[in-house]
Amino acid sequence: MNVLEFESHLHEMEENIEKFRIMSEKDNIDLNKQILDLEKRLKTEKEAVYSKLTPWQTVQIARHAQRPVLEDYINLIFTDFIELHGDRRFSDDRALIGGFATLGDQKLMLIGHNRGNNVTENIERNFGMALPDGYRKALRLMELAERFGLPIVTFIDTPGAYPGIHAEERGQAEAIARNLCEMAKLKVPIVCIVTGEGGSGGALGIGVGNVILMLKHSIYSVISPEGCASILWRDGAFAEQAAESMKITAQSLKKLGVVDEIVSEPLGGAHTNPVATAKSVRSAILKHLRKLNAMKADGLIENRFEKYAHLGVFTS
Amino acid sequence: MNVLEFESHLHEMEENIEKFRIMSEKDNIDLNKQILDLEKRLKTEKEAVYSKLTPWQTVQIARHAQRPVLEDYINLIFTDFIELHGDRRFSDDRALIGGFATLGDQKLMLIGHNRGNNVTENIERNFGMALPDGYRKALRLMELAERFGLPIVTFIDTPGAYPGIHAEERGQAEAIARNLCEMAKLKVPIVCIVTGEGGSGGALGIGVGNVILMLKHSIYSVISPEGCASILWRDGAFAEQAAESMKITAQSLKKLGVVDEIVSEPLGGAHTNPVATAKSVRSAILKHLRKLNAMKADGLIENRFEKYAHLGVFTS
Amino acid sequence: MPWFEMERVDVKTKPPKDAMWIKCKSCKAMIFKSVWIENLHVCPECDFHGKLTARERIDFTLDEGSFKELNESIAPADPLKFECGYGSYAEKIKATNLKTALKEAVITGTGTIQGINVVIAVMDFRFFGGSLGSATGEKILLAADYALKHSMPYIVVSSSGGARMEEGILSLMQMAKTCAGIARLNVKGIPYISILTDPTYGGVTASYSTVGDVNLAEPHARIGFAGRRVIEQTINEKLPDDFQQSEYLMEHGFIDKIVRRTEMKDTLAQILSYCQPAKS
Amino acid sequence: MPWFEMERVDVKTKPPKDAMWIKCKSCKAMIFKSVWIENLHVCPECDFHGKLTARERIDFTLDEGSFKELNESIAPADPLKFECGYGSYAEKIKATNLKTALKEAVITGTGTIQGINVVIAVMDFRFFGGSLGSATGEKILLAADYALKHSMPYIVVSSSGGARMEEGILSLMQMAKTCAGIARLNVKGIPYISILTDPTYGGVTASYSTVGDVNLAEPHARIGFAGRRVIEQTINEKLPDDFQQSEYLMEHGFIDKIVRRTEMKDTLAQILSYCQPAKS
Ligand SMILES: [Zn+2]
Ligand SMILES: [Zn+2]
Repeated sequence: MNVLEFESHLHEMEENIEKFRIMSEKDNIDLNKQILDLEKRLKTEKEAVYSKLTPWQTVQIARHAQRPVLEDYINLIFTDFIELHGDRRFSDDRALIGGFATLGDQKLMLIGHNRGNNVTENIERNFGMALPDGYRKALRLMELAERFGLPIVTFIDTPGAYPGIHAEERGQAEAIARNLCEMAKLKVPIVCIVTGEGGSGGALGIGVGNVILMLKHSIYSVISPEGCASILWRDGAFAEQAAESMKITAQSLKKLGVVDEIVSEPLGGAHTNPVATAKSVRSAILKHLRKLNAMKADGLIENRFEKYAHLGVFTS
Repeated sequence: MNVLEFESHLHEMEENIEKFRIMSEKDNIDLNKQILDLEKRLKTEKEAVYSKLTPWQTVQIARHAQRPVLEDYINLIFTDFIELHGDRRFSDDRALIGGFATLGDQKLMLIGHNRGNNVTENIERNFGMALPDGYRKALRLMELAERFGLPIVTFIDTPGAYPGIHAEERGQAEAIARNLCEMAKLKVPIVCIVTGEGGSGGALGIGVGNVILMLKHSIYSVISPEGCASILWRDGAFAEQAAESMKITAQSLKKLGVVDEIVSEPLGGAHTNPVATAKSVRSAILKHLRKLNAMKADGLIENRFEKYAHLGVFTS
Repeated sequence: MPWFEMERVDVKTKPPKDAMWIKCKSCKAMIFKSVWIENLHVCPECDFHGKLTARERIDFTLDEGSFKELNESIAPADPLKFECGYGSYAEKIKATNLKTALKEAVITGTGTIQGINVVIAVMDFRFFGGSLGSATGEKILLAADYALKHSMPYIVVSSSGGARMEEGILSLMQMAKTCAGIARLNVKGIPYISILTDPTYGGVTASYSTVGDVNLAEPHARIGFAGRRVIEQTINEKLPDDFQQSEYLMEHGFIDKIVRRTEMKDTLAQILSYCQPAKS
Repeated sequence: MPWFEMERVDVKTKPPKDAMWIKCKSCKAMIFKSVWIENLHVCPECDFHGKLTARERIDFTLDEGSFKELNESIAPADPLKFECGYGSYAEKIKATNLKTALKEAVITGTGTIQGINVVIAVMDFRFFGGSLGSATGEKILLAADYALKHSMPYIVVSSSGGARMEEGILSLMQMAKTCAGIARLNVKGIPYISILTDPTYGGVTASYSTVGDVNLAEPHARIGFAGRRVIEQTINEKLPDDFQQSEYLMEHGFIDKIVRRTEMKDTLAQILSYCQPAKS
């Protein structure tokens, strides 16, 4: 398990507890009381750290190598996932996948970035950075869902849409823009959840919904803190400050009206307990789908339009 | 001007007339009577040849290097052509073009194969053999026409859709199939005209209409005569026979119900008088558009569906 | 759109009646005949998917005894009085009728898949290389219209060399005709699932078989627009082995899922549970 | 979606007031100032298209005196109380107001083009690199809604470095907001023409500017999703010179037509004669 810098003292405490355990077993000494005490202190300390995480610390949790990815959620809470491949134009993007899936007794179309669980997978999945083909596949699947009245659930977890030469050639910008237009018009409920890193247009390209959820320690921003720092501070080293200024945490985004509900994570972050995290995700999605299922097509479209029409702060 | 084999004796007669003319002028001899006589014989002979053209001779006329191409029609009868480029996905196919155009006082969307007027252009236009990108561009433009209530006119003139590796990769088959489905549903009038070679799926990919017109000496077939011969005779040299068997002339296709009207060509073929040919094309298209414009969207769709539902001969 | 070179494909799907063993065409393993048949003509050693007749496919795809054929009397005419290298089309139709006990290259009907009502059309490659003639197109459209009228999902299993040249332009028109039928299903939200099997080419890939709401394919099925030979002649080079195989098509975005034959029925039932005909 | 590197672009569009001659940035020819202005800042020697302010564009695009501004009072707030390397966003807004006499990066309004009523939005690169902030998005949406309500064609002229980072996620949301407005025009058959000028990048290409019914672009305009530098860093090689120019985008299928500035008004009138708002 990768240890984040700001958690190193927590990690040391955990290692000490483990040492005590081993000692007590090996030498047959009763250290239960000491261990319980240490565990209590660990918990208190952890709560202290996690109750006042800085945005930059949140960035690190959101990008944690062990943070659950779409595939984990598919395995943990969805039954019967049938992946549907291809954009019917050019390729099957592995960074952005989708298919029929069942959550509880709710049949739906599941679409999401899939950055993979290890380096090999990361590379195969291009770290969740999709090509235009991925966004076009997503749109095809959303239209399929619409045809058969299935609600759409999207999982957002990407550093951004891929900024490469083929992406430009095949119209990364157009592919995302087209999705923004078409998602506005879909006649079925759309629930989006940011589970890790919600990176800019690459996130938004599958992120127009009736309800936007966000895991507590995920982030969502218009540009990466590093990118923002290198432009507005002319030095990438100001990333921490940029993370602070840009207001990229779930808490800030809820206040700005961009996010409708924050989904809780276990103490220590989603990666410390994927099962519990997935359960929270499951019930949050199901709760909102139940409400949205009661709405008619026109109402869903109007609801979505009004939501976005009111986002933004300006003077007049 | 290229001379077709079966026309070589006509060509000789034309050359003789020309010689007489030069002689009469140079030597100041009155040969008017002789010239008039020769011209009369030429006309009679031409009529004889053209009144009983074989299918294989028609193939040669349809493929004549000087036969007018889309660009000629654009210059001769359309005013105000605004070419619209690109499929908004991958490329701008030069073999299949389209855009806003005006015919008489009729504003419309013009789409057609464009094989070019000389070898340089032929190569640039890939001899009118489109890639999937071309068919997807055509569909985009047809949907644009539908949005603004413009009728669609397609000019068909292709040896076939391009059979290459990139065409397969990008889904030549799917692109054509998608057009067949979508053209069936379009809410605006569609008039198609085969002006040269109507080659198989590559022709049909822009060839689903309410009215199908065909120039008198154009051809339209499921496979080239050469291709048919090489499969069903196991020898491409039987192309002439295949052309005969397959019934690929305008006259045959009208009998089979595939073509609604034959548009006349000047004696000697369209290439001998592009202006007159274009005029016939113009009035045929306008005549049918006037009728179709009076129909409502549902009626147009139903009319198109019924047309195709009844094509085919079988026993039951 | 060249017709698939049917003559190069071995259209026998059954072993000689007296043989006890079948030799797998791919891995050359000797398979006990009853195992081969029970395994739906899939090699247990290398997963090679052998040919099947339309009837055989219907048998394992639908619930037992549920199939009811539609329009079985529709059969080819010979509108062009077509004569070619092999003789006359009319004669060959008769000979093929006798040899295959088929009247056309497609069998259509209704049935159930794990209890779900469906309309199904299954092509048979033995009949003129599964080519798309007037009668083929008519049956495929009528089945689509039946699905439309009764709000039932429509499944088409393709296997075809492409257009039926012997019917000339009328064969080409079947592409537009069948697609018009599919378009009407799309508009009404009637599910349409296309299953592509080895080989599917030309006029069939350029019409109904590539525009499914969901496109499924069997492993290693050869699927393409133009035939390999035509492309090699055009580009003047050899093509890679996996060119035009279903895996290649999936990579390029045209196949939703590759499904092993032995899992096809379950997969169809699973997919159909998501694709409910929209209430009109 | 990196914000276009506005600092590298010379945002001055007018020559110093006392100069008689302008030096063309591209061919270095010396152009008489009055010729330069009369020619809409296009070099008569090499056809280089120089920068223009939004007002200048409105002047030559619409019929004289026909422009009526909409929502001119809408201006940026500072929802995040944003502070960064250059200081505070709030201060920079004030400074930019003074320098440019603009309240936002877009001017919207109504007018006529050869007598045809239109709604138009024109971006001005001088205001925060034409970046897409909350007020920008609001004005673009309100103009779209005006077009919808009055069944008038909508024209947007883009010139932008992308999102306005100083407004964080709210800037990103303007992409969805403006596209929702365009989607409503599409549904009702109201024509929407997008004109892309140098440079248009990031959040603006990834929203309203690439989804026109017709997408027009000026010659050699740089248009892209990611900035050149970001791509070069990603792929670790130099990009060709014409990469991301409008001609390149047209070749790749994303631009309908490249239109010289001096022909833009005629072209718009011509196109609008085909794109009539559908009667509802
Ligand atoms: Zn085997
Ligand atoms: Zn110059």
